[in-house]
Amino acid sequence: MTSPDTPASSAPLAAGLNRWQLLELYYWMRLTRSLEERLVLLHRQGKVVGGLFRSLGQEADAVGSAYALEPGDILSPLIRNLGSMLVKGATPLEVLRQYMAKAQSPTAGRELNIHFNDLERGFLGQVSPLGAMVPVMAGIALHFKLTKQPRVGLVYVGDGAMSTGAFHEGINFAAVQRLPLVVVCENNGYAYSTPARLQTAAAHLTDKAIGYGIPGLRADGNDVIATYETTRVAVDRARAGGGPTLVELVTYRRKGHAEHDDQRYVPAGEIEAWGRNDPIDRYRARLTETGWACGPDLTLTDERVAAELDEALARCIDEPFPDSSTALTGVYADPLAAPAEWYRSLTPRPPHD
Amino acid sequence: MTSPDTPASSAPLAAGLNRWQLLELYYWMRLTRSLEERLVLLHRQGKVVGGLFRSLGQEADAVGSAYALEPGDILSPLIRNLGSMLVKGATPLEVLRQYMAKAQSPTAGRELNIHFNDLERGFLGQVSPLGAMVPVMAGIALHFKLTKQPRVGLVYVGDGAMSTGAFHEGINFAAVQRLPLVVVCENNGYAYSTPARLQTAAAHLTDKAIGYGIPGLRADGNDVIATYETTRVAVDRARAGGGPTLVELVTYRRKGHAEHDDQRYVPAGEIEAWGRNDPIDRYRARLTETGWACGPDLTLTDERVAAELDEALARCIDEPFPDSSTALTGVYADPLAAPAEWYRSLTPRPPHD
Amino acid sequence: MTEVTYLEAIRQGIWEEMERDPAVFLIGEDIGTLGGPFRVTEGMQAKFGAERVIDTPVSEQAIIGAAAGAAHMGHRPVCEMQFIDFIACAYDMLTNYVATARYRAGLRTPIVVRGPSGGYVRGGPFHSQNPEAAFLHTPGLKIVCPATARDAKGLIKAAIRDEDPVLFFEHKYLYRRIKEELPEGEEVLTPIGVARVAREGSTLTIVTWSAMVWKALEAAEQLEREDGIQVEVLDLRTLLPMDEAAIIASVKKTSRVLVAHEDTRTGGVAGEIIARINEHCFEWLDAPARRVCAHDVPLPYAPPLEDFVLPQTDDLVAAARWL
Amino acid sequence: MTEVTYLEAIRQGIWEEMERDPAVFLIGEDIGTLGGPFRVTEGMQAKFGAERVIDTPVSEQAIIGAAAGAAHMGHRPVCEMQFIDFIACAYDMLTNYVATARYRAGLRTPIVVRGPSGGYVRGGPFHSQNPEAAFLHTPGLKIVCPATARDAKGLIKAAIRDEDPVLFFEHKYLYRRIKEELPEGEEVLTPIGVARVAREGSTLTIVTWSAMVWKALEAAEQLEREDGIQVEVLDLRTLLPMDEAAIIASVKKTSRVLVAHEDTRTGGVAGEIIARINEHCFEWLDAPARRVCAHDVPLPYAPPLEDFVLPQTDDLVAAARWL
Ligand SMILES: Cc1ncc(C[n+]2csc(CCOP(=O)(O)OP(=O)(O)O)c2C)c(N)n1
Ligand SMILES: Cc1ncc(C[n+]2csc(CCOP(=O)(O)OP(=O)(O)O)c2C)c(N)n1
Ligand SMILES: [Mg+2]
Ligand SMILES: [Mg+2]
Repeated sequence: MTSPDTPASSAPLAAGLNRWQLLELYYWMRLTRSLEERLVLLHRQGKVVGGLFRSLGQEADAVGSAYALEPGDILSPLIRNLGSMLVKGATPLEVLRQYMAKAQSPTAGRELNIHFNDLERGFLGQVSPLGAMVPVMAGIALHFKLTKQPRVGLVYVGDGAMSTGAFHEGINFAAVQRLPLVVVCENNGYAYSTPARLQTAAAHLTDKAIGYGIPGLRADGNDVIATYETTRVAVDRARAGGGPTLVELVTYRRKGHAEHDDQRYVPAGEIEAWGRNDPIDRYRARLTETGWACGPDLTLTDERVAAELDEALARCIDEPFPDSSTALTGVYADPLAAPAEWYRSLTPRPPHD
Repeated sequence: MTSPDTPASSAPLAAGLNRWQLLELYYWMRLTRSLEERLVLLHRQGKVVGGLFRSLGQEADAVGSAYALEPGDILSPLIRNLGSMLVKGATPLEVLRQYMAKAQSPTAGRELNIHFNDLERGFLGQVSPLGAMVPVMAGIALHFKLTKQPRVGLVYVGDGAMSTGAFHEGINFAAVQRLPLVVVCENNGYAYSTPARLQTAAAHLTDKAIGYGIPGLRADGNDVIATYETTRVAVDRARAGGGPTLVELVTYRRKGHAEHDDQRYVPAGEIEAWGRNDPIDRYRARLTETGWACGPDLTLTDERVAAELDEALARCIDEPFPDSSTALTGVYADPLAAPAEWYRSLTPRPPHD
Repeated sequence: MTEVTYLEAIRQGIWEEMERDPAVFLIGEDIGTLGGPFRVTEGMQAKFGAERVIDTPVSEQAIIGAAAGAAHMGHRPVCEMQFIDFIACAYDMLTNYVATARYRAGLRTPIVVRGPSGGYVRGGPFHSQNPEAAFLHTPGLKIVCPATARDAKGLIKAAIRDEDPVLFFEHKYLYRRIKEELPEGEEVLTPIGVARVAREGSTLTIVTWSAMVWKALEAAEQLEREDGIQVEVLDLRTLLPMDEAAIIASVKKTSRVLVAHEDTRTGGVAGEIIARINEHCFEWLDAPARRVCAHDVPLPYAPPLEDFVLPQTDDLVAAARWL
Repeated sequence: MTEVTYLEAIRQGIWEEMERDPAVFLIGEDIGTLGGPFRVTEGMQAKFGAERVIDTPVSEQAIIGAAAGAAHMGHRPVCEMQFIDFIACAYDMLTNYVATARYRAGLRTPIVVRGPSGGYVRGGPFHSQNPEAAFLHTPGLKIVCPATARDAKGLIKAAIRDEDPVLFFEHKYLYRRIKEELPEGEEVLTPIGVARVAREGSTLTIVTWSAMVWKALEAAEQLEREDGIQVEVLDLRTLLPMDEAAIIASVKKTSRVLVAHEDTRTGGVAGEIIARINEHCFEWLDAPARRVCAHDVPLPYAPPLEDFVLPQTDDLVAAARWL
């Protein structure tokens, strides 16, 4: 953000964050939500090639947890972690291009939504098979340990992903090796249509930490400050050589698993109830009540977000899809491209007699 | 065992077990050890086709836990659960034939050691990939639940097998479904050469139960009575609809992973120390001190075991391997056999010019 | 007779078997109240109860392992993989446990593992796969890939009744795109292991299955229209066991053959088919059998890329003309 | 020059790369103090420390996943599967994550996954497998199967230096049974993707790899002795990428070809090879290319059963005479 970090604004006000940082948290949440709202429109217009996944109501857990990382740290998101990606430097332009499968997208149109990465900026996009990123991020944390760098890895799992064998093997290995890895579970109540009680019999997801011999922490995932503070404890411990922590952020998935999901399986009133616990509304109120920010700050931020999205969208909306000629490159370092199939380069023969 | 269950001997003396049952426990442990000792000789003579796996020092945990099951219950062993198999009705003759790959072996020479099953008697032999039997036994427990039968499944895992994704997925599913499944972990200190501390950071393996929201119980695996009693609690709970329990039996693997393993990785003195904690010696002493059994009972039992093994060995030692003609049958119900490859039925042509 | 989609046909088949045989139950992720992402099991939990339509944690190994255990005891579980791509997570369970159970231990394991497979739907690399080739070399498994609504129903019913484990690969592109009149009263059953001549022809055979059958039929019509040649389209329907006799018969008739599939070429199922053609009717071939398959890359997301990587009707036409 | 076994050659290759490049580390079960069940990593933890020779829990997905993550950051991990059969447990990680990483996300993933494969050792169904065919249709992976001590060393070194993930299938039957003189000073490196003519011949080609190369050589000698025919033995060494040119050259020379492998026939790698021969030198063939592979069953334990199921030297001789 461009607002000058003046001495006045740099005195810590809460959770060791100064006025500027507290406002930045709002900015990231707002950016996340507004970007998704743009994507919804694009989806309706048929501009989003594949599915659209929302994190409505989860912006605080995504943003607050990622905000606890330092430059050089690396996170791996799940489908609801658009906010985490943005905090780590992924741009709305990149995200829009990914969803619309543009040639200029970070994966040149090969992969969907937030499945993209930049290890320099510090994010490693996930693959679809749930749980797989836990062993992989354990490997990145292993690299930090072997090279004695004070860097931390953070991997997101859902209440559903925790049931996978990959999650178990990855977090257990990280625990045994005391790797600098933070495992953040976003407990949003559902895995697609499956409620958490059909996912595990444990009273709390943090109970799983005990089984791996690591600390478990729980926070209100709709309170961005609490999310930040709690994750920060885990990040600091990891950086200090204290090994992995399992952080449970309790939140709620207010939209369907994907745009097409009608949420028929959700008990009446549940979504509305959580709507009254909206993380952005809550934080707005808190900012103004505490005087950490004033109305104009927020309006300015909202306008800035809108402007940035207008610009990003204007920039890419009419960009082309990738050219089909790019489809075969980069499976291996060598050879540079897979061969085109024989049937694509045929001079038709005369019809058979 | 044939000894008559007279009123005198049928009064419970310990753990609800009468004189006859207490002596039977000794019988099974002795049978397990003596059978393995025979197998060692056969292995040296080259009669054992594949590897030989010992449970020396673990006879109590195998026998005591299996003894807690009722007829109709089903267990799945690990490589150290020869004793459990015997308790469930597998015979020394079958085991000898399996190791020697005899035509008459339960798998007709297709599978090794205790990889064989009889669901009527109540055992399902394992496959080699560790952890795989946990989901499978969850399925057998699911069958008991769906058909409303008061039967219980029991599956053995080692301290190593608990690190597999299959273990995690299977026990978690059983916990969520409250299936009548008992998961017995034999904590024998090592997974091949890997000490338990490199397998998990948890203080106790029973801590893993917490993560699955199920009870965990621990017992001295070298005390056959304690093993029986503890497993019994879990079995009764499962039968009563209380769902799965994780039972940790603390013991020690005094021999190598397999016969060829020189145990170079074991700290000096450790094996000897555990040798002084031998489950059979301990139980012999206890039987006589408490007067549950007298010297002659034990001598008689030892002689009986020796005689049974002599007879079993005599019966199968000279049996043939299976005939190669049986190799292709039974991959599917239909067709009955895979075709013989073309190159097996050729009339050689004259040499090429 | 009513018109039913490919998806509805599968649903009907499962429904009928659930009604017919109490040993059948369904197990998978989100198959209950949701009815699965594509609604293949819609309404089944309401009708048959949560004990026979079991929503599981996200645990493919547990789904298939538990199904196997229950099957040993007499059940006939039908497992859903939410997308067939995730069957990879249970590869050990399927190949090492399930497939070998009868041979090594005489265990009955009548399970069905079904789910949406296939591309042409902008699903990207992890929601578009065709995993036939991953299991073709696993004795003990059967592999079924229906192309029509009738076969989708007939084969799912046959798969559920089969004594051995069956992988049932549905093509999500076909779910709602194809419709067919199916008889109300009489039972639709399609034998496993028997191919179907989808179109008679004399000049050339296209051996294929699943969604590619429709592209082959389009190509055949175009070739008849434009070149006046008669293309025979053989829909294998089952890949394991493979209907070798039907392949041989067609090749002996046409002497020219294309083997087409949607999966990548190298290591794909077409190699096996061509090896068999070569072994059994080498002398009948007027030209080498050729493959029309996807390019050897993961399947990309952007339309021009996916369309380029996957084989299209035009490719079949061009290949047929060249052959 | 000193004589080294196939196993010692692999060990030397790994050792030299560990010394040469600090980015290389080893990860797997029991590879430290034990040195692995076959002692391939014997003494390495003592020499290079527990940070570069990492004993893991029994977690194949974690081993390969963690290796991939470290590789993205610049490491070159070498993963051991205690027996290659257990690679099935990491099938998703390898095919969906590792293999696609470069294509979908531009990620470097230079890992090696190695372990003992193969039968003829009374290992039974789960300690005897040859998983080539399970990965051949996975673009992004490379597959290496050395037959000689020299290639075992040369290829493990090349695999460790390769920029992409390499599956390195060692044959446990060869570990201590074959020996070869290897130069002390100079470096042994075998390029990935290049086949080797193990024996020159003119009448017939046997295309094969790994332990089967030795059976092919035995058969070739017997056929020369008894029938006076010259059999060429082509050792592919790498299956993915496949040295098509070498196969074509040999087939064009001999016009007769057997493709032999130890894995089961249906869906095995031979199908792919025969399809390629068919595509590229159909006209040169005097007879259809035939396969000599294992029977389509899980591999049984008893010696007469294992010997019957697996292809033997006599089978190659009989097949060659018939062809
Ligand atoms: C191994 C695997 N199985 C199934 C799926 C299909 N799937 C995609 S998202 C999802 C639910 C994920 O729930 P959760 O982990 O709680 O994340 P959330 O969507 O709630 O953020 C499922 C089952 C998958 N992606 N991977
Ligand atoms: C999935 C898998 N990986 C590796 C192996 C190789 N292996 C066989 S036994 C063993 C150690 C098992 O240790 P534990 O589970 O503690 O059982 P114990 O031998 O101590 O009774 C290993 C790693 C295997 N069988 N399965
Ligand atoms: Mg969730
Ligand atoms: Mg152990």
